[in-house]
Amino acid sequence: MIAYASAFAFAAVSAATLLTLWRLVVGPGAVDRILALDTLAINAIAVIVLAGIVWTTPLYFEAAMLFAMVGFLTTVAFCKYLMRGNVME
Amino acid sequence: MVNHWIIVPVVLPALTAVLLLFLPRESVVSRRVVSVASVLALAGISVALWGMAQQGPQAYAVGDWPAPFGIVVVLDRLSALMLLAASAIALAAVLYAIIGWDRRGAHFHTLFHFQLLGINGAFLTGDIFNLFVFFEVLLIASYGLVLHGGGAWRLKSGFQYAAVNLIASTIFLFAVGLLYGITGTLNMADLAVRVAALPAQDHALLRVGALLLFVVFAVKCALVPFHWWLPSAYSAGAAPATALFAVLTKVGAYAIIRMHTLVFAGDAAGISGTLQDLLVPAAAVTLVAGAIGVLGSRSMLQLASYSTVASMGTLLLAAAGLGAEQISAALYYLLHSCLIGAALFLLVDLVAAGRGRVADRLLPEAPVPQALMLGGLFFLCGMAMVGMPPLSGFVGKVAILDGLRGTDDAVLAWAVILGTGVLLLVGFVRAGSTVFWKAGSAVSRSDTARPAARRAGLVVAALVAGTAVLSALGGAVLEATDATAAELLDRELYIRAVAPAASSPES
Amino acid sequence: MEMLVASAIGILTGAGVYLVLRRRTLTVVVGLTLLSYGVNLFLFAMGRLTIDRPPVLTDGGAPYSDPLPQALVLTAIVISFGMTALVVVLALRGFLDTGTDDSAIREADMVRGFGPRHLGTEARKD
Amino acid sequence: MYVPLVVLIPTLGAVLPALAGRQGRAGCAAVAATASLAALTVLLSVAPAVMRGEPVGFHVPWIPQIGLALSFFVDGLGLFFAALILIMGVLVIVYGRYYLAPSDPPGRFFASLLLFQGAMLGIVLSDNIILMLVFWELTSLSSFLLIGYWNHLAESRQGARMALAITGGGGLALFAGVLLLGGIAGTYELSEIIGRADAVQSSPLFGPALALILLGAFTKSAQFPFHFWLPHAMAAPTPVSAYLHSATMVKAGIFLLARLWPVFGETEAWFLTVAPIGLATMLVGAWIAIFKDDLKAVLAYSTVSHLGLITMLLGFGTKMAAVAAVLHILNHALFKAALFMSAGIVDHETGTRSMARLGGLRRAMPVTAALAVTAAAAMAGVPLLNGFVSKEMMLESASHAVYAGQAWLVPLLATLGALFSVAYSARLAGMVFFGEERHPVDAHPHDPPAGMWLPVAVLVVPAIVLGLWPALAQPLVEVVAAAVVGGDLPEFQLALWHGLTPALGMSVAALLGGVAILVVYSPIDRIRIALPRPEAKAIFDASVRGGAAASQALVRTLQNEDLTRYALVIMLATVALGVFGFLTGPHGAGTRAMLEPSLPAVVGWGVLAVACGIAVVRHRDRLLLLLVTAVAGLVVSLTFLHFSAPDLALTQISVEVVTTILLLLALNLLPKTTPRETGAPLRMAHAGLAGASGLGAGLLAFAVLTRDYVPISDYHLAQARPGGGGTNVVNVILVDFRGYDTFGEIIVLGIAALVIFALLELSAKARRAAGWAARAPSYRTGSAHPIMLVVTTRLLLPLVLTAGVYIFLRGHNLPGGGFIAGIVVGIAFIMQYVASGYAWADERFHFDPQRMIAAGVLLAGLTGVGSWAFGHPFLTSTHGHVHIPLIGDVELASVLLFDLGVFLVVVGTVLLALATIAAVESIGDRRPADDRPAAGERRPIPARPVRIEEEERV
Amino acid sequence: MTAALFPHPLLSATIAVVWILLANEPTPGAIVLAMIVGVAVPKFTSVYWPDRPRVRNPRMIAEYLLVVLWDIVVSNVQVARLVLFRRPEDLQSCFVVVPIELESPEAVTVLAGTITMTPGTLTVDHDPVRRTLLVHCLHAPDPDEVVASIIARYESRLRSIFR
Amino acid sequence: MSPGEMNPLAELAVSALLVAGGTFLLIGSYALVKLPDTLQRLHGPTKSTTLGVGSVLIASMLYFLFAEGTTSIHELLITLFLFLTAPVAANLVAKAHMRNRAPKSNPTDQLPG
Ligand code: NA
Ligand code: NA
Repeated sequence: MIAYASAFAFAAVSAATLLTLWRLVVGPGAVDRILALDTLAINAIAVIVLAGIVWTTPLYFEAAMLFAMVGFLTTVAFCKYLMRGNVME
Repeated sequence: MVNHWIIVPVVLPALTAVLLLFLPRESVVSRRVVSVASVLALAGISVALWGMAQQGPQAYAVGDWPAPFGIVVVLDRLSALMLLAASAIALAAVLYAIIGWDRRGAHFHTLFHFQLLGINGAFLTGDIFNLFVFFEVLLIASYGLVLHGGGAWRLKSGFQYAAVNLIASTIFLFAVGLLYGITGTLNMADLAVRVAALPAQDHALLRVGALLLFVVFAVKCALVPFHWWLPSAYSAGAAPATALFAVLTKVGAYAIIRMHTLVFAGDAAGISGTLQDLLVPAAAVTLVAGAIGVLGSRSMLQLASYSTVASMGTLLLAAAGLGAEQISAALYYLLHSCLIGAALFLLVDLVAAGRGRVADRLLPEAPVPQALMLGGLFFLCGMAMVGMPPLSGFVGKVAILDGLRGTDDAVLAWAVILGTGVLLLVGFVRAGSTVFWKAGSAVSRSDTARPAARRAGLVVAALVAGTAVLSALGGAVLEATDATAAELLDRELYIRAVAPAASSPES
Repeated sequence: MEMLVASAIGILTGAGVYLVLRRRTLTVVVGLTLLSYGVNLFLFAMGRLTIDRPPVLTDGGAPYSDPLPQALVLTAIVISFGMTALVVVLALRGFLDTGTDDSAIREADMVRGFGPRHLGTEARKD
Repeated sequence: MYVPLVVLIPTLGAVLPALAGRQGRAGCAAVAATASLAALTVLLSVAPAVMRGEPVGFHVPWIPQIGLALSFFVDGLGLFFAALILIMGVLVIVYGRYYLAPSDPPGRFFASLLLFQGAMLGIVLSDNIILMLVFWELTSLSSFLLIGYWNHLAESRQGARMALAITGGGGLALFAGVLLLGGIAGTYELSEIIGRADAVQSSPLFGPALALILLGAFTKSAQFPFHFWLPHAMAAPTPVSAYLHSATMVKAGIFLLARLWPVFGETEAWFLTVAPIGLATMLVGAWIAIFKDDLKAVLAYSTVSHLGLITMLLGFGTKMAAVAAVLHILNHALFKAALFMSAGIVDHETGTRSMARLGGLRRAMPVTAALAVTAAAAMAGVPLLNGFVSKEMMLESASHAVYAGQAWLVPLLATLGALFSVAYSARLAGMVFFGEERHPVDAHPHDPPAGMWLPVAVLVVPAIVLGLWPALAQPLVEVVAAAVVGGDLPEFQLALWHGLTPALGMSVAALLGGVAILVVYSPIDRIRIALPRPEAKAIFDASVRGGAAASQALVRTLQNEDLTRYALVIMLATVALGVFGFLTGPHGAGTRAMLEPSLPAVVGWGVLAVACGIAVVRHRDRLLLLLVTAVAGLVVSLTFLHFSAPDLALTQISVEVVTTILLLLALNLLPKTTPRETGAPLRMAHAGLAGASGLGAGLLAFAVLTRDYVPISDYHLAQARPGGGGTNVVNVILVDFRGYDTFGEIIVLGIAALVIFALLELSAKARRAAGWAARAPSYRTGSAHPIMLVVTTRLLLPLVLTAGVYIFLRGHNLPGGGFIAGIVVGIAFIMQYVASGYAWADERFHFDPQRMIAAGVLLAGLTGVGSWAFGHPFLTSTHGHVHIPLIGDVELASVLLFDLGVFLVVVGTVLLALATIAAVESIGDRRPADDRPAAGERRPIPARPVRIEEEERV
Repeated sequence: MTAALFPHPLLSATIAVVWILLANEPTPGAIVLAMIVGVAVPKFTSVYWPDRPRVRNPRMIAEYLLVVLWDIVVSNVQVARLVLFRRPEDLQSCFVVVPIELESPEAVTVLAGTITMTPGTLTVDHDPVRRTLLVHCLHAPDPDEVVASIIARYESRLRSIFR
Repeated sequence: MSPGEMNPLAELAVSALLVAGGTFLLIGSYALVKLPDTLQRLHGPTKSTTLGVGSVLIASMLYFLFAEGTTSIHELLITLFLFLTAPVAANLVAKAHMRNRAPKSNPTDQLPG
């Protein structure tokens, strides 16, 4: 059952990723693309965790955590650039 | 009993550089003392290492891991010879730098020693990926030194220099990866063994890898058409740094010689044949381009840069054949061109320093202070560069022409080497008479005494004297290079010294 | 899968090369970054592709993926990070001092350029 | 045994005048003369033996590998020339002591003169031809210095440059010729080569060798068509002209011809090339000499002409001609040097050398007149003077020469040459010393001090004596000529009267004809001027200037400092060589089993492709470019993860975010868009190249991915736990198996940080910094430090730091390690910078990043060196179990320290790099938006940016 | 003493827990290390978190957390419905201004965060002068009701927590 | 993977969470595509996606607990992290968007393709 469920989850995340990709391509604004990037990162985390389940290995956990951290920081940086220009102002 | 001296040329500069970082920035004197002392020590050690190298190649297993699994550092005559050259030039450069250059930007001595570390590491390593790493070390240090002193020109040519070398580094990685992908190893000796045993179906890939490596090294040693970066980067570089750069280009030549006498030797997959087909014309063109650049240069720095290009052409033209005589002659010429290149760059800086805004441009505007001393030195440098007797340039050329005698490319090589000699001669004469004679040296008769300049002049003079010694002791030096070449061509010595285990892929 | 990875390497390399061939420094830098992504992936692929076999020793975990290229790539990533950082700043300073981020050097620079003494003081006004 | 001294004394002696420079002319001259005399005595000490026909030799190997040996030998020829050089040298030095003006630096003059003398002696005494080559080039160089002695004069500089270019260039040809000759003969020792003449002549390389050697000789001896440099060399001080350009240096070429006469002399090729060139030179030189107005110019061209004469004689290849050549060398040296010195005296006394402005000086300066006129007569070949005898012999030999089957050709032309020389000699003597007295009004010419005319006399007297009793020269000439022909000579008798020979007729014709020319001088001159005369110097200068300009243009166009082109060339070459290499070697497809593509993999591929596509198509929108680059990095990281490389995934993703922030910081000051600069065709070309590169890389990857291999890494997997004490093999490799790489890698990082710091620190100091800030965008909306962000990051800092510590500690056994931990910690602090601003965060960061980096490298280095203490190589690791109460068994490895070093370097680098840029930008932020200074306006920059006041500061 | 050692006890506790979460196994060794880290890290980072808020009323904290958790789930279902079944033009999106009395930045942050994570609302901006939050609603037929519920459900509770 | 010997209830729970997670993730991204206004789109990812990942994480936790018997509680950390950061990210995106609505000062949107 879990096999099917995870397969579904994979499929769903893949579909979600493609949708997000669409937003990344069409924009229109920089903000929309940043939002898409942020969402891509979160999808990535989901994929990693799913992989951890399917392969029953804890080795990819830090990766997921780091993706969360990095995704956040990236989004913040881009937004702050748009708002203030100087990211570290 | 492990011979730890082999690794010292890498460790010493590293620790020196770090120590320099801990010294307070104000204490210029202490920095200089540390820096010079370290280079002196390095020079001494290099001499000792040359002595040790006489017993044949010796491997030093870093981390005590057996080759090919760990990284080995290998001392043989070639690496020892290169170390000698490097430390000699470094000594001159640092002595020149402490006269004032080192105060023009942050961390001169640190970067200087890091670059030295990179150079020595590249000469010593017996591992191809480690070679990449040390290439990067010496490159990034050289970026720092190119930029030392600041300025729009430096920034721009520095960027170009960096970008070009980054592209080269990328290609390097592709090549290393490819070689690992088909041979499964990184240790050069092991590579040699495995390459020889490689099934024919992998030869195409092997050739690609070898040629990519060739491109990388060609960029490093400014072989035409990859020479673009050199003139502007060297013109921008801080004088003492560019003096050390005289060795930098040689790293590329070293790598070509090393790879093709060790890994791709014995015409594995027809590579050395291909190399010769590529290298001979390329080197010839390089020599011609360098000579034309010298003739057409608008500044003394351009003159010096292009004569470096020309001497690289000569060197590689000699080395291309990979015969014992050719390699020996090429190595002798390499030593010569290190010394004279460094001398020329320092001298040009010295001249420019005295001419205000005209600097080193070939204009008869500003007179040269100490025209007699500087002019004399320039005269000698020119002689050596052009290959006029009795300085080492002449001996080197005779050796090279002798070595090329009877090879397929003899006629071309002779014609190019002698023909470009005329261009170089005219170019140097033009430059010299414009700067030292035409630019009213009348003023310089009443000389404004510049003790600093005089000390700097001594450094240059020492280098020129070095070329004189090189030719005075030409017999002994050529014996050394002969022995080096012979050792290179008997690669079994190297392989046995490095990796007794690495005799077969199954090991 | 091999096809996917190989083509991905190709895509990254191609894009990188194209950007490196642009005139402006920042674009070149980004191109170099993509290029390094590509070459790192290539170097990594030289250890062949293995799924769910990270080289972290566990009882009965064998076989493992080839750890050596992974180590090499890690080194390569770090090095190219250092290089990129430096080149970015170089590009930035170049622009700030000369007023243009064109990677080419103009004749004006060249003529002034030769001669080490008086370089630093002049920034080009475009 | 002493032979080398002859060469060494002047050469090394050259330093003495340089040192004695303070002593003035007299001191320097004395020193120089002493040196020459010393050398002369040594030479004469071996003379008797030589005259007995026993050459004296000396041999010491120098660089055997290239056949260079310090070997000298004195035979008749060598002795003759050496004596000539030294005796002339002494005379010229004495003369020069009076000639130089007090303002001329004497040290340089006499030093160069001695140097030249030594080099010249080296040429004539060398047995080893490479050694001879060395001295050959040295004469070119020293004469360059002598001609350019008055380097404030344009003509001196040009003359010197031209002389060096021609003779030096010829020297390079000689270089090649000598190497060829040595190669053919199998030795570089002249004495041996001469013995192997037959072998040489039969070699296929004989032709090239001869041609190259002759090229060297002709350039040096100013033979047609290289004759033009010599007259311009006359810009030199007169003593130099007398010494170099009449007596010695120009004779070096002649000497070489004589030296190699036994090897080449009797071959057809020799006769066909050397004789006509000599003849042509004789005619051309003489013809021009007739019409020159400058005294020294006349003498210069007459020299050219006489050198041609001698060359022709040697070219005939008959032994008697050789004898004649030897005799004429001697004679010419005597009268020509005398004439040069006389010309110098006239110049010295009247202040001009223009014959048109001179006349009747015989009254004002009788002694000089007598000497000069006698010398001129000798030059004209007037009977009872030495010139007559040798010219007689010349005509005699010429009368037998049959060239191109024409028996009349050579004799006729030779006579014509003789005729011309009579003409210019007579004209010179007549215009300067006879007729009514003419000279510049301000000059009061009279005979100079004896020191100046005595040398002349010393030369003229023997000219007369040898003219009256030629037999006196017989023994010398015999010995010398024997040496030249390298064998025994035919019977001959030097005498004034040989009876009514054709030669006598030719001389008479020459004498009468010469006078006749002067009668009809002006019409001929008009004709001459009417005819086009190629000015060799103009041609030479034009070609040099043209060459320089051309190469300059070439350099400018090729070396256009355009990075795009450099990159293009490199990539083109790479692709081309790659394809070439692949197609020229056998290739078999691999057989390795492939993996099934998975859905996420395909999707990821799509994302990457789209991201790269956007990067290429829309790269001119720079923010977008950075954004998609970040996406690409994300996918790459996932790829690593997918294929079992967690460490790589962690590294990639964390590095990428730092890079992104770095780029954003830069972009803030850079232009936000890229103008479209390259036209569509070029873009297509670039795209094509890029596509090819990509395709190549992809195919290579695929080729490797689908084949099997035997990696060394099985060892690493097997040894990681027992040998390395860790289970994360990648980390064990990084810190242990290949820790040396990592050592280099952290150094790269450290250097990068230092350089970045240096770059921007420079700029922070630079006054322009304020100007830069003006480039920062003008918009300021919302708050700099959104409250939510600030508060959250403050909570995150400790959390992330904890994660960092954890990742560091576990790294050796599980994915992680010093590098990743370093970046994570770095990120933790960067969050503070981003959230609360540079100033606020920087105030609170209490470590000096530079010191951190230094400490890191030091720690790593010392860990490596530490293993020396245990006799192990650099970077040898140890590990073992330690029991700590409560915590239990802990595996501690020395590499943990090494990894700590890595950690420190990484943290330091990340913070230094980003904080430095931020510092520069915050300089800009301190200004209210309205009073931005115009770029270039100067405002002082405090060492540390002050904190930014913000409404939302918490 | 304790203040010097535990500049921020709550944080120290959190860190220790986090460490154990990371180590993923509550062995004694892990616990000891956790305590060490829990002391060290907050001490090291205390400068970055000046004048920390006084937090009291743990019961209220728990209550608040439960409420928020529940709201999150609910909101997600609601948003899902809106996204899936509502035609975009029918969405009545709008901005509302929420007046707040909370003082400490921490409190404001928690409120803003909560708003973002719960029913179709999204904190866009904070005006420290007027002391209001600008909130965007995905679909709010009655804006005032939104404001009221925010104040009732979250703001009031937070006021009693950060007092 | 060895879900065989796993307690069916747990298995059901894990599967349900996985399905729910996948669904929420999909919806979040769908919102990103469907909704016309940037601020509206913002609602999707910030909520649904976060909850989606959250449920996947919890699924993983339960899975390791019941299938592997290993207490894999560190997923909580990620969850915590995400719930801390997601609203902040959303807030900044919103702020950036508000700023960008002033067209003049927009550095990217008005660029020619
Ligand atoms: Na350059
Ligand atoms: Na490494």
